[in-house]
Amino acid sequence: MILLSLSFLLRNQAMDNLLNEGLELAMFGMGTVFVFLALLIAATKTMSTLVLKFQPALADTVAPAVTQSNPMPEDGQLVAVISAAIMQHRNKNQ
Amino acid sequence: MILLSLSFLLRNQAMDNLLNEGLELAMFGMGTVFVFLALLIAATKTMSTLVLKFQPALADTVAPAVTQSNPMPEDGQLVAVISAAIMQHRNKNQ
Amino acid sequence: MILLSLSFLLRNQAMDNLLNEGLELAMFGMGTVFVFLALLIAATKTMSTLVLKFQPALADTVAPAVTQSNPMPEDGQLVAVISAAIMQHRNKNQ
Amino acid sequence: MSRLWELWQTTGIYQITLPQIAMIVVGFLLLFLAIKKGFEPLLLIPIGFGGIVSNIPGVDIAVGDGILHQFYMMGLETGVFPLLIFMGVGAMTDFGPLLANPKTLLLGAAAQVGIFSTLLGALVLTDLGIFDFSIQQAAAIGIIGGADGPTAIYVAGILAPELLGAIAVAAYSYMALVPLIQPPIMRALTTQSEREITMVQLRDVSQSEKILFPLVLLILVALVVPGAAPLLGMFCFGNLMKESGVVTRLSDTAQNALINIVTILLGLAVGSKLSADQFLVMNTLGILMLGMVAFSIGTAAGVLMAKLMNIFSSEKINPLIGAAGVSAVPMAARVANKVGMEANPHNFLLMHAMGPNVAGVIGSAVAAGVLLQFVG
Amino acid sequence: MSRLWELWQTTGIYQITLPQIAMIVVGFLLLFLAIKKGFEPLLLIPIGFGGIVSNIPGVDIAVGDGILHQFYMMGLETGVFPLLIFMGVGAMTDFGPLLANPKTLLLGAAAQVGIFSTLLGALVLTDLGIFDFSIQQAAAIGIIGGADGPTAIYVAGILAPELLGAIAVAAYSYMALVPLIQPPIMRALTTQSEREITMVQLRDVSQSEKILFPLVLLILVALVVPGAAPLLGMFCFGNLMKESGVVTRLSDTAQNALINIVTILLGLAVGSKLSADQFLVMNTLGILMLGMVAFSIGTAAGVLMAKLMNIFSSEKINPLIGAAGVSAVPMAARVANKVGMEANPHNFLLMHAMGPNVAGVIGSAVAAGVLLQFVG
Amino acid sequence: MSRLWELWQTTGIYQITLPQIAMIVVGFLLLFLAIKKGFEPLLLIPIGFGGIVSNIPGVDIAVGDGILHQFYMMGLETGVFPLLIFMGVGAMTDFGPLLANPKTLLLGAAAQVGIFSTLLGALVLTDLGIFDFSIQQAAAIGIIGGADGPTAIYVAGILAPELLGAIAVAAYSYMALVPLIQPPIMRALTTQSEREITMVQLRDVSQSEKILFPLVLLILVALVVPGAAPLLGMFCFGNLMKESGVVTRLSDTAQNALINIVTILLGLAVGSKLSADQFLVMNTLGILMLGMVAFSIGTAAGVLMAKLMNIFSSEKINPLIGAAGVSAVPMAARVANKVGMEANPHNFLLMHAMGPNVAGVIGSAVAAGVLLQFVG
Ligand code: NA
Ligand code: NA
Ligand code: NA
Repeated sequence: MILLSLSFLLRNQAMDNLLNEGLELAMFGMGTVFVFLALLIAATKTMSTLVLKFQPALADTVAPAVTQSNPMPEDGQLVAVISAAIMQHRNKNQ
Repeated sequence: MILLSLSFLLRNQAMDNLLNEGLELAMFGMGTVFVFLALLIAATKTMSTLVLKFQPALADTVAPAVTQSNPMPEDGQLVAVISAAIMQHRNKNQ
Repeated sequence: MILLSLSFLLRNQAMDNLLNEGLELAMFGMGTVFVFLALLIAATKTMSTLVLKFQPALADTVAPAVTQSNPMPEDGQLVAVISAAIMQHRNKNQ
Repeated sequence: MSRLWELWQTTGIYQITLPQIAMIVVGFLLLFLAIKKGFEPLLLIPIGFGGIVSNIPGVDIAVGDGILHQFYMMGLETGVFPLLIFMGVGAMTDFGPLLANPKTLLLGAAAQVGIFSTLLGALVLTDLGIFDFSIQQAAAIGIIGGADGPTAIYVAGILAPELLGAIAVAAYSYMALVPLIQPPIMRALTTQSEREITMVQLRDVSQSEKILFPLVLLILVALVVPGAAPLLGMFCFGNLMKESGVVTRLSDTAQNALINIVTILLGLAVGSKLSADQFLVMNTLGILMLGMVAFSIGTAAGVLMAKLMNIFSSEKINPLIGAAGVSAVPMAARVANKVGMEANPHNFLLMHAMGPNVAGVIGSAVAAGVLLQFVG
Repeated sequence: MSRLWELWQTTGIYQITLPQIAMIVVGFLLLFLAIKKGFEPLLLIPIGFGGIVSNIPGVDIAVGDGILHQFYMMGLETGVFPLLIFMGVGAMTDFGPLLANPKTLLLGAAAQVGIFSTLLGALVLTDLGIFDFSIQQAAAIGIIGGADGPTAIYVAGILAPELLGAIAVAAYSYMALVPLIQPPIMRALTTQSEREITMVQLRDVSQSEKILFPLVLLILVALVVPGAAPLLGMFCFGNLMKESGVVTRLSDTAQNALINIVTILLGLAVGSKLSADQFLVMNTLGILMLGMVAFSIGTAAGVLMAKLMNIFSSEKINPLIGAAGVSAVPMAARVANKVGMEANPHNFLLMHAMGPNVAGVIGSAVAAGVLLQFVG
Repeated sequence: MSRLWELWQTTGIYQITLPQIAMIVVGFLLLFLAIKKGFEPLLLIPIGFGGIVSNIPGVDIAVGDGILHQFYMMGLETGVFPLLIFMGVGAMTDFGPLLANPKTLLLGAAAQVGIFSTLLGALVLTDLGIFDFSIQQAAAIGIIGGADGPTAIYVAGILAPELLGAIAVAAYSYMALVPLIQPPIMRALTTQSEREITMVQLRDVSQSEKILFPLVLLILVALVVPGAAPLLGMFCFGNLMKESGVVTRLSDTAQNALINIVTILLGLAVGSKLSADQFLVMNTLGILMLGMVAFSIGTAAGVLMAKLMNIFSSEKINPLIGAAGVSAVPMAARVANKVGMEANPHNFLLMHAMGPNVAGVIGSAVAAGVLLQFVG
């Protein structure tokens, strides 16, 4: 009898642990969802503000560039960025 | 010499077994095909008769229901059927 | 010191082997590409000549044959070719 | 004669069991709901049909080398199918209304309360000894409240594959029932004057913003909830293909041939989880119950969040669009619009509701990421 | 110089063997028949081309990590490709004519006599020591008489993968030859007055009947021949998608993008079985012979069954449509129509022949199910 | 609090490393180039996006069970994706201009000098101790000079999978840069009068020749370079489907749904090779440099070959079309046309340049076959 009620207590403890874990998960989960979406609001607003600010400049360039008037600088950019990254990575690992 | 003709006989027996097996398979096979398609005729005729009988009722409902006038009862149905099935299954397994 | 320069020499030899292998590969590779495409020129020209020669005959038959006026001979052809091939293969393997 | 007896033993009539008959009836019911009542037919026809063939006795279809089991191993065990569908959904999604009114993202957050309270509910029922759910299973059940099919299937496939059939059936059934589940809750939690609130017309959103949004979202996912990166990554990828305007042929394929092929295979694969021995368990009842609770709480939370926001903001939101935060795109947005028009026939809320509606997709994918990260 | 010698040894000219040359010629012949003569080009172009590349020496294409072997392992070893094609065929099939005159199902049953008598023929040839076929191989050869490509490939893939190449080539070649094989048999077994029989116009069939038919068929399969459930299950699923009318996008994809992709891959995979060492064996000759016999007997049995039915029924059937029971959709139905119009230029049998034609698909799938159940 | 700390540790902000940030920037740059500058967007959008998600910390996307790693194992490890794309490209290719002027095939041969001299260059840099490339790696780098995406990916996937990311990025970037790389070289190596050469109009090519050409090509591959059979086999198969005219539905699918699906998956799979630890190595710099050299030498060799041919032939070739021999279809042909029109505004070289352009595809596939045969 004592053993039985003890095992029942233990079971409840395990259960309570499960519930506690669930509560924690729910709190962290809802927290993350809200924090994430709040950050997304901020980021989206910032993005929109920046876009609208540079809209005149962007408006015509964003359209898919069928003509490649002067892409070289950008590729220079690509190679430069990759090179810089590799150098940095290398220096760090030495 | 005797051994050779014996082995020939045995071989023929094995072969005849294969032929017998084939014959049996062919008979059962054709039988099943005919029985199946005969049953399908009966089932199809029954289905068509029932449909044509309830045609006025069905004619307008069979068209894909874009409006979901009152689907709730059916979902009740779904939950009810699933619940009943689970209960039965459980009782059986106990 | 001697060991070091020796190992340097050995390294260079291994390297030179790599370079030699690369040179060989490059030569064989370019050779194959040129030989292949030269053969392709010859084959293409021959093919075109033959086609243009039989063009009147081919012109109307090449169009996807919607009507199968008399395909039987060709199937006879198929069975004949496969049969001949199998026979030859068998004789060879005996 | 003995051969005839053997032949008879190979028939389904001889081998079929009652549970199998019951599941075949369930399969037909799903087909009936899909075809006659228009319940999410794109998914419920393959699922229902897959469920029927999975319960045919004497032939391996849902197990071993069976074709549906192969589809399952190929696409659900690996997560490939739901992720490809999410990519296609991304390529179909227009973030315009959301970008025009980003604060509606909070409504998409609030509606996820349904996910986590259902998770807790499942654990409480386990605590009470009524059902027996592990925390992984509870999480997979909770995600039904996300009202998003591929998210639910993806999460269930990882956390609780043994419940996949019931969870998918519950998710799609309740998504189809949104027009019935939501309106009473929406009316109960709002006053007539709240439902009559008209909202200012949404501003036009530039192409640049639409191109940049999936990238902004992606960065935020990478920085904050990496666990949501597979789901939201594929979603953003689909959306970027669409909005970039330079890969129309890829975007079209993602929205048509590819998503259709995957939908067929995914539906059949889910159907393979409707075999009697996996589906006809007490837990299935719990899932059906909890799924309904999840939808209801999510709806309520969305509406209440909108009311809360109205306290702090001068630009009023019609709280009905909060209900659209559960996702169930685009059904929930249409429901918000319909209930709104009952209160004020000139109040078109559809576009306003599309913002929280797609926010709800993001919200539940984030919630899924958290769950996968912590109990996966 | 020794390097040049090595280089020379890598060329195909150095490595190629006579049997490989022979098989490449066979591949070109298949392409010729497909392109110039219109012989089932959808399958024979991929099969023929696959056959050619599979016999290129010195490179693994049809074995090991070779691309065609990968396609084979992916789709034929697993049965996935033929089943997906069967789904697409189901989505293309109209059961209307069959539903209008269900007794023509018996014609589709009779034509399967070709399958089983060919099976017996293969065993008799083995008994006589002319060829050497196991019962599995005999069954796979018999199924050629089903005149249904995916069924033949599915069955051969399970029962006798080593014969798959020859069986597929025979099945598609003879299906293309139906306009030549059938008419003499049809004319020999019917009188002029029988060929002149006109049939009453078919009644209209309601949408409900068309939706319910694949489900009725599925239940019957489940109850009677579970072994046919993979084939007929996918077939019914495709047909239900089409007839339900609520998943047009899935049905369209099943009929187009999906079936086309699978056809390409399946054809190439079958082609990988045309490598010289597998194809150039005596058994291939036996298969080509027996396949022709199977088609002929199936045709005859269909015609005779129609005549038998006319003895017992007052509503006369034109026995020519019995020949359509071998399936070979829609070629055999067109042949029945053409031969009928020779006898009576005003007698349009096409729609009447479509009934037995699709019945033949069901019949041979049932026969396939029986064979898989008993010798699989 | 300790739980909050754990939560914080799961975020990307906590886990991200500088190299990962660098690679995410590279990914965004690829997206920028693809979307804003029109750089091969069909490939660079999936590759760039895949590169970004592959560098998200704390979640397996590009390794283990991650979705992109699954795509990689499914399609690049096996070679299936580039081969299916090659089939689709074959179905899009018109060999008409080549058949009208077959000697332009030599220009496609000459341009492959870029491949082999780059291979040597990589080995020389290794010899000098500047980089460290094996002969397999050198061969895979050389193939960038083939200016053909699927060929480069197929070869790199077999010979040097660890370099696949850098090689694919280099190949597609430089293909997009063809309008900038080629003109200065073309102008430097030709005189004004050479650039003004007008060419006689191409003859019409019959359907029969177009059907037979892929078969002639296939036989030659089988006899001479079996190692090129997988690539050129699939290419010829696609072309035959198109030209045969009897399998339009298969050809259409190969050119649309199938190639689009595979392009999406292949791009993402390549992106999985852009993870920081694999991409941010010195060798990547070498690859970017050598790739540029390969394109330049290939262009020069094509132009010089055309000038050489003019010495021996009376029918003059405009040497500008020699530059189109690098492939980069159809960009290089357009560049030849544009530079030609600068010299003579009435000189339309486009169709003349299409011959060497598609010849370049064949040439680099042959070169790939040789490399696979000897160092694979
Ligand atoms: Na949601
Ligand atoms: Na048949
Ligand atoms: Na090239």
